[in-house]
Formats: sequence, C-alpha cells, structure tokens
Amino acid sequence: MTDTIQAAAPAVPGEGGGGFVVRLDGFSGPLDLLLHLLREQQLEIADIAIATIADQFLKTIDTLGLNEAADYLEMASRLLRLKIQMLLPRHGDEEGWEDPRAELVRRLLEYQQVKEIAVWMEQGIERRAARFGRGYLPPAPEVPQLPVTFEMLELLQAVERVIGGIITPVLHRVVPRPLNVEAATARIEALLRDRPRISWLDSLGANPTLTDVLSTLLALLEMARRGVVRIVQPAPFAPIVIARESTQPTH
Amino acid sequence: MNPLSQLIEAALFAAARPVTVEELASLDPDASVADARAALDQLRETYDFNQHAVEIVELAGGYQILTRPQFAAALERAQLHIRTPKLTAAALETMSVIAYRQPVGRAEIEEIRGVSAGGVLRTLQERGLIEVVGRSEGMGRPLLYGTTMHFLEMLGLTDLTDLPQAEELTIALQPPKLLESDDDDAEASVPAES
Amino acid sequence: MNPLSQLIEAALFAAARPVTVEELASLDPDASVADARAALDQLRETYDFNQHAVEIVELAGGYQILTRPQFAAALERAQLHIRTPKLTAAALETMSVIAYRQPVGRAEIEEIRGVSAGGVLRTLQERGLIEVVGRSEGMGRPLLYGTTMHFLEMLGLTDLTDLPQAEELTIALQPPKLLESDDDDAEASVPAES
Repeated sequence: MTDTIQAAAPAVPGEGGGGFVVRLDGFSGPLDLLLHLLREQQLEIADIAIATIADQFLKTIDTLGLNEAADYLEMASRLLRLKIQMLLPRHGDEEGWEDPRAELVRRLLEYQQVKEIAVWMEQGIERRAARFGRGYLPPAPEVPQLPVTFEMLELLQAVERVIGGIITPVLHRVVPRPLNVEAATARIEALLRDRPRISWLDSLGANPTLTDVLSTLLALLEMARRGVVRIVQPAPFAPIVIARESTQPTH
Repeated sequence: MNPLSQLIEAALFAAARPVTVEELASLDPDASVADARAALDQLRETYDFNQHAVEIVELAGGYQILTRPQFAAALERAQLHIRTPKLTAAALETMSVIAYRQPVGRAEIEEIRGVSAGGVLRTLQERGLIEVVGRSEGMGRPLLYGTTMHFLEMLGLTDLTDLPQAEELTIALQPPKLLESDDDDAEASVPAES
Repeated sequence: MNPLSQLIEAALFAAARPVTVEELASLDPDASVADARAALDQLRETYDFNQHAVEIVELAGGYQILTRPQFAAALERAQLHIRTPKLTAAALETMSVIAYRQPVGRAEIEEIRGVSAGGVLRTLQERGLIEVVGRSEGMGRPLLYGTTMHFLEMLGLTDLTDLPQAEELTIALQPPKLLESDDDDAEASVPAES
C-alpha cells in the first residue's frame, strides 16, 4: 500500500531550492502530497500530528512552487485552521469532544484507497495492453449503400425536443434601459382614437420587448391616473380592457 | 505452428495495415526474408487445412489476415459492424444540435442533451452526416463537429441557410451569448406575442 | 471446424470488439445460445491445440480474439499497432472514483481527490472511458458520470463486479457517510472494519 504512495510521489528537492519549480503533476493533488509527507515522517494517518504536518505542508508547497495552486492553498488553510483548533483548550470532560482531525483523517483514508484502486487499474490496463485486438479495421461501409431515412420534419421535431431540454441561459448583462413611456402613451392614444376600447395585449403593439411591456404598463397607469382611460377587468381572470374615458377627449 | 509462424500471426492480426514480408522477417532477429516467407506459407496452409474462416491475403504490397469472402453475407446480415439504416431519436437530436451550433464540441452537445454522445457521434460520422471540422482551443483541444454535404443532400437543402431560422422555431437555438439587445430580452422573457 | 465455429470466428474477427454470445448465436437462425457457446469452446480449443498466437478472451460481457500476452514484447518492438497514450495518475484516480461511486457528479469526485477535475473528466470522456449517464436532481442539475464498455475492455474486465471488493483492499471501501464523533478514534485507527 505504502509503496504505491512512494511510486506516485516525486523526490522532494533539497532545502533552500529557491526558484526551483517542480512539475505540478508530480503530485496528483494536496491529499497526495499530504500522504507523501506522512510517509516521510513515518506517521500513521490516524495519529496525524497536525502542527508538524501543517508546517511541513506549507514548507513543501513553497519549495515546490505549488503555493499558487488553489487546491494546495485551500488545503494549507484547512491545515492551519486545524492546527489552531488543536491548540484550543478542551473545556469540560472528554465526552462530546470532537476530534477536529476526524474529517481530514477520513478523507486521507478514503483517498489512500482511491490510490490503491488506481494502481490496481493501472496494472489491469498494462496486462490488457499486452494483448492486441485485431489492428486493421476495414473502412466504414460506404454511406450511399445504406440510404438513410429521415426527413426535415423529423429533424425539426428533434430540434424541438432538444430545445425543450435546454436550460435557459443564465448569462445576463444588466444594461440600463430608459423606458419609453411617451411612445407607449402615444400608441395607446392612437389606438383609442379608432376604437372605444382595446385589450391589454392590443396596447402592447406587435412583438413587444420587455421594455415595451413595462413602458406600456407605466403609460396605462399614468393615463388612468389622469382620467384619460379606464382600466377594467369584467370578471376575475378575464382579459383586462382599456376603455376610453367617455367624458374626456382623447387629446 | 512453429514460433516464427506464431509471431507472424500475432503481427498480422495486430497490425493496423498490411505488413511486408521484410517487416515480418524483422520480428525475429535470426529470421531471413526467406524464413518469413516460408513461415507465412505455413500459416496460410494452417488456415486452409483447418478450414479457418480467415485467410492470408496479399494486399497493397503486404499481407493481411481477412475473413473469407463466403462469410461476407452472413456478417452483413448479423450487422456486427454495419448499423441499421434508420436514424434513432438520439442521432437526430445530436444532429440537430450540430446543425445549428456548428462547429461544436462533444462536451457542449452532451451538455445540451444531458446524455453521452460518443456512440451517436461515431454513428453519424460513419454515416457521413457529420465530420470533424477542427479542434477547439479549449482544455484538451476537443474535436469540433459540423455537418457534411451529404447531410444537406439527405435533407434536400442547398446550404445551411435553408435550415429553419431561429424565429421560425419556438425558442431560438442560438449560440450561448450575453443577452444585450432588446430583442434578446424579448425572446428570453416574453414567451410569445400570444 | 464446424460451420458455426467458422461463422463465429469470422464474426469475432470482423467485429474487432467484444461480441456477446447472443449476438454470436444470431449469426445462424438455427443456432441456440447453447450451440453458440459450444462452437465458441471448440474454436477456443482449436486455437489452443494448434498453438495459435491468438486466443479467445472473455471481456466486457462478450468475447474477443486477442493476441496472447507472450507476443507483447515482439509486437511492441515492431510498432505495427496503434498506440494508446498512458493515463496519468490523476486520470487513474478519477476513473477509480467514478468506477466505484457511479453515477457520480464532478463535485463529489473533486471532494474525494481534493483537486479540480474538469480537464481530467474531459480527457477520460474523449478517450471513451467514462460517459455522462444522467443529471443529478441537485442544485444546477450537475452531470453524472459513469464508466463505459470501453473502460471494461481497457482493463480486461468482464463487468463491474470484477473490480476489487471492499475486503480485498487494504482499507475498507466505505459508502459516503459522516463519521460519528464517538467512533472517530476507532474508525481512524482500525483500518479495516469489514
């Protein structure tokens, strides 16, 4: 088991190697480095001496030039937090005291197991790679001999299915957009000149944008306030009707 | 079989191309070209004598192991390597994504459809409906796919602009981008002009 | 060789991938699965008895003709085959997590390995070793990954149950759970509980 750790870990360069930068892929992550350090210190994972290992970790990532990699930095801060937690006095009895190292120990054991399986897989791949399948594969059968049957309608139905599954794009840029209440007011007035009443949808005009909808809403509220129009809903949930206020001239 | 015949069988089987008799001889440092030729003949006789379904064929200046022609019909029927002509729903959906988003990588196709696309992409490629048109600059430089001339022929289209346009579809199948103009907003937030 | 063995040899040779015994049986409308299995055994014996350089191997739920391992060195030297690049430690570890935890999302893989997994996941996907098998119900509906048939083929496994079981590992394979605080010491210092 421990051999596998050694195999994956490169030699840590000597002390004071300023400017020495090791390939980032030397260790496959901060947990890998941590396991390597534990092995070097001949420490059991369960008895992990946080203070020592935290210092070692910081020193090593500094030496290896890993201290700019976010994953390593995150582990470094985690170790420092643990180091402080271990220094805090335990008040009261031991009952109910939760060892702050437990989570890290669990992760290290789990990760060690992952490494063991990875080695097993590598060996399996090597064994399998010693056997060769048939190398030459005839070119794929020519397409014309197999007339594919699909029609535009099918493709369009497929497009609709795909679209149905698309999650609405979440990228939005917030742009200040002046509402054009004047234009909306003018449009509603023009409509009401021809007809005594119009529907809410009529008042929006063709192909309304979100801005148009808001502008129209504000225009209607303003016109109602001025008594130019009357906004009625004949029944609950019925379409909203905008009527010319008969006593008032439209202009 | 003698050891050189075995080595030659392994090499012909594993080789991705026809192998010359000189290459076969070089498999064993002690073997001459004449030795290789003799061993090759022995292998051929073994295949013939024991009525194997494969034989040794001289091809393109080299040798290859191929199935005998009399099995071609049975293999075609079994469709072990030939696929069924009807395109599946998965294939159609993948093709529709590629048609509208090309050039597009596998990851994006899978992101949109929510399922793995490897098998479908291979099928579509084998059917000549899509092709690799380049590589993305992204991590791992993934392959980018686009539709082929054959795709246009199948649909009776002159070119890609003949595909139904964004506004003819319920929601535009457009490349992801920042929503900026009023029109985009309308598409995203107002369902329809009712 | 009997006709069904011949047909099976032709099919295994042509397919160049693992073929199930059911597929082999379907080659001959009069053959049962038991017939196919018997014919397959006869073919295997022919290869063994006549000392062919190839043999029949059970793989990924099917059967495939492969060269025997003792020819690996000579074939590697001759470089006639198509090489596949080796996997990195990161790729192997990621594949291990996916193999045991599938279907599994990226966040869980990163949590276990302690590093971001985006690039490695794409590589494994492009090499056909893992695939997207669905979406989680969680926040953002993240993609879930699983291993492919090609993964089994590449490792020489028949199916996923061939993976080492908990008791074969130095450390017991535990389902994801939180340690009870009382049991911390016990679990941490006693490596195997099963």
